[in-house]
Amino acid sequence: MTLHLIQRSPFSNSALKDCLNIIDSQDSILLMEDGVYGLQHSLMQQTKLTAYALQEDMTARGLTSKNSIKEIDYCEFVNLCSQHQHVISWY
Amino acid sequence: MTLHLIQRSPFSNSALKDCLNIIDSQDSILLMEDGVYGLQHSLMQQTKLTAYALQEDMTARGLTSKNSIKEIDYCEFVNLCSQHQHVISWY
Amino acid sequence: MTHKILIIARSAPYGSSLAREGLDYVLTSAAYDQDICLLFLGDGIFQLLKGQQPKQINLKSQIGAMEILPLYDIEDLFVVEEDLIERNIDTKDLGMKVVSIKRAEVSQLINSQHKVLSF
Amino acid sequence: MTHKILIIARSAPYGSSLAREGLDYVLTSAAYDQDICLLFLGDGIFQLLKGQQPKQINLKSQIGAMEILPLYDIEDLFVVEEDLIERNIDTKDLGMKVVSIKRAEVSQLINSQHKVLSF
Amino acid sequence: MKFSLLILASPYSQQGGLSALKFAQACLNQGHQIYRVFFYHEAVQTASFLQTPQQDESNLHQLWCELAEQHKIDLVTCIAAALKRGVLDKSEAKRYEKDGFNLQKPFELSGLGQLLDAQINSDQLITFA
Amino acid sequence: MKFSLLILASPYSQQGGLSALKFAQACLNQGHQIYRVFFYHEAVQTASFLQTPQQDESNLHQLWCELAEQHKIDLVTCIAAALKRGVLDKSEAKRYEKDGFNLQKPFELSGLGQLLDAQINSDQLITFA
Repeated sequence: MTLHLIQRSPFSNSALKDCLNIIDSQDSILLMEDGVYGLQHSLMQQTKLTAYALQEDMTARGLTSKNSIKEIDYCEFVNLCSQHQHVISWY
Repeated sequence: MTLHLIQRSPFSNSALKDCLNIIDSQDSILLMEDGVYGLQHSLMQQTKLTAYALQEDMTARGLTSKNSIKEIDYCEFVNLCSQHQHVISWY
Repeated sequence: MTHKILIIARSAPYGSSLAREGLDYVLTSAAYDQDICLLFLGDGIFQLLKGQQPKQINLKSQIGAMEILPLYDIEDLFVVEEDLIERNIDTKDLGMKVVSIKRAEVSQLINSQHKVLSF
Repeated sequence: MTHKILIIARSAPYGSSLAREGLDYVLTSAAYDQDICLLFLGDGIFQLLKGQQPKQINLKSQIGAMEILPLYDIEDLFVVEEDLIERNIDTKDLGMKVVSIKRAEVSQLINSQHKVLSF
Repeated sequence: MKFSLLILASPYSQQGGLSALKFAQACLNQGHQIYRVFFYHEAVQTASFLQTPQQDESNLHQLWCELAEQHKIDLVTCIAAALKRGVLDKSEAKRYEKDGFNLQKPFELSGLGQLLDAQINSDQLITFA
Repeated sequence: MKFSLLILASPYSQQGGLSALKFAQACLNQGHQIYRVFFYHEAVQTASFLQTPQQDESNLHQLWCELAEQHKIDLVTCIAAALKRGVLDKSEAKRYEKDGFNLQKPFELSGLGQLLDAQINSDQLITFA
């Protein structure tokens, strides 16, 4: 089980797409930094994966929660990292 | 008439796509730095635009010329810049 | 002589400092009495989103700094309709008054300028 | 104890130094007797292209530096079939012996490792 | 748990350094341990004490120094990545006959072996790019 | 023709600085004039004389200094972008009470007005990012 950290906007960078290409259905995704713009992207609106978005980064950018993507804070971010076997950053 | 400098790989960055979205049929494109990986991309294989690629950057990366895309050196790069009204970098 | 200068803003704010550094150039150029217009292209659109609160991540507000633009007589803020649709954004989500154009009209805008620079 | 470490190489060479700095980490880890395997994902594939001549642009060869990998017993170089097709590259265009896997097999590779790091 | 952080992001051009600080703080608040923070690629600039941000901007160098002193965190900068980017301590400056230096404790210069050690000896290594 | 260059690329993490040098050389070889080279964003690091690349790597700082001296080229570094990134000259170091500096002639610190001036007074301003 892997937690994938998406750190770039999916509209200008392939990080999210590259990750989704190889992700396992048991894995989770966390959108952070410019990665939270993924909330506006069709790739995330369709996904059946467990997906999170970092609240601080959303609020900073004026984005609001969408669909089934859970908003979490840094405390929960740390917890998620401790609960997964691997944590991989995509940038 | 604008010369568009594409400085990033189209497989990982939206520079080329964003440029092609708004380009005029009179404009030209120059692939340079990681932008020369555009030679391998379907977007460039279809294009009817006047397109160039910087020879030094191709040779460095082991890429060879494709289709109707003209290889040029830095001297011709400078000439192209002087022949266009605007030069816009995409990165 | 006053030059017509177009600045193309292509960067989302906060992840990179380019959005902010591009804006700093816009403000400088305006202070020197140039005729500036701004085109928000692609992810640049995100600079205009309402309700940005970057204090949360210890950065300064991009939209906040843009509120000064009308004072410099910079009132031509262009956005591209297709970029908005692609990003699921409505013009009412934007915190500045903008002019929405089509992708096909961008090259006309570029050609009408003396100088163009993109950040 | 020897750890199974997977390094995911996602950067094209030369435009960014990440490809080179990732490889430096691979060589360091191998020198400390770890069990390293390398997965070239997306644009990372371009690191393996034959015939690179970066002297032209005043940079050091990525593929040249990789020729040392077998001496460190790093022989598991994985590439992804779909990435090759997307980039119009054939395995015979590559300068190193690689194992081609499918995208669907990547998560299995990741799960079989003690540690994973991507550059 | 034992966490280590790998920071690649440039301190004033990208957000990664700020995110890493928040992450480190959250780890410590929850009683986790930070085994090491390793600065590589562009992030080596974080180690320079010459950085002079405006008063209303975060001073990343200062913030790491404070966190490190408060919680005894190891701040390691990759020596090869740092030297070429103009980040060096007094002894490297002397060795290469440079007129000045910009790195000192609690930051230190060391090799990539320290990153490998962090990866092996931590439960998680989290990358901020 | 009169060219100016705007460099945004980080000197040892991206290729833009090397490309800009080749472009400048090609301009001069063809009898064009380089009105100014402006270093902004990450490229401000190019101005630091502390950079110590390996012997088989290009020293971008040195190469710009040589080109500038040979052809009397104006090398301007954005002062706001430079200060926060830890690039400063002797007088700024004194003003901000920093123990050292890393920028000197032929590089100089100045404001964004110099970029505007370059854009207006050159036939082309080419960006290397």
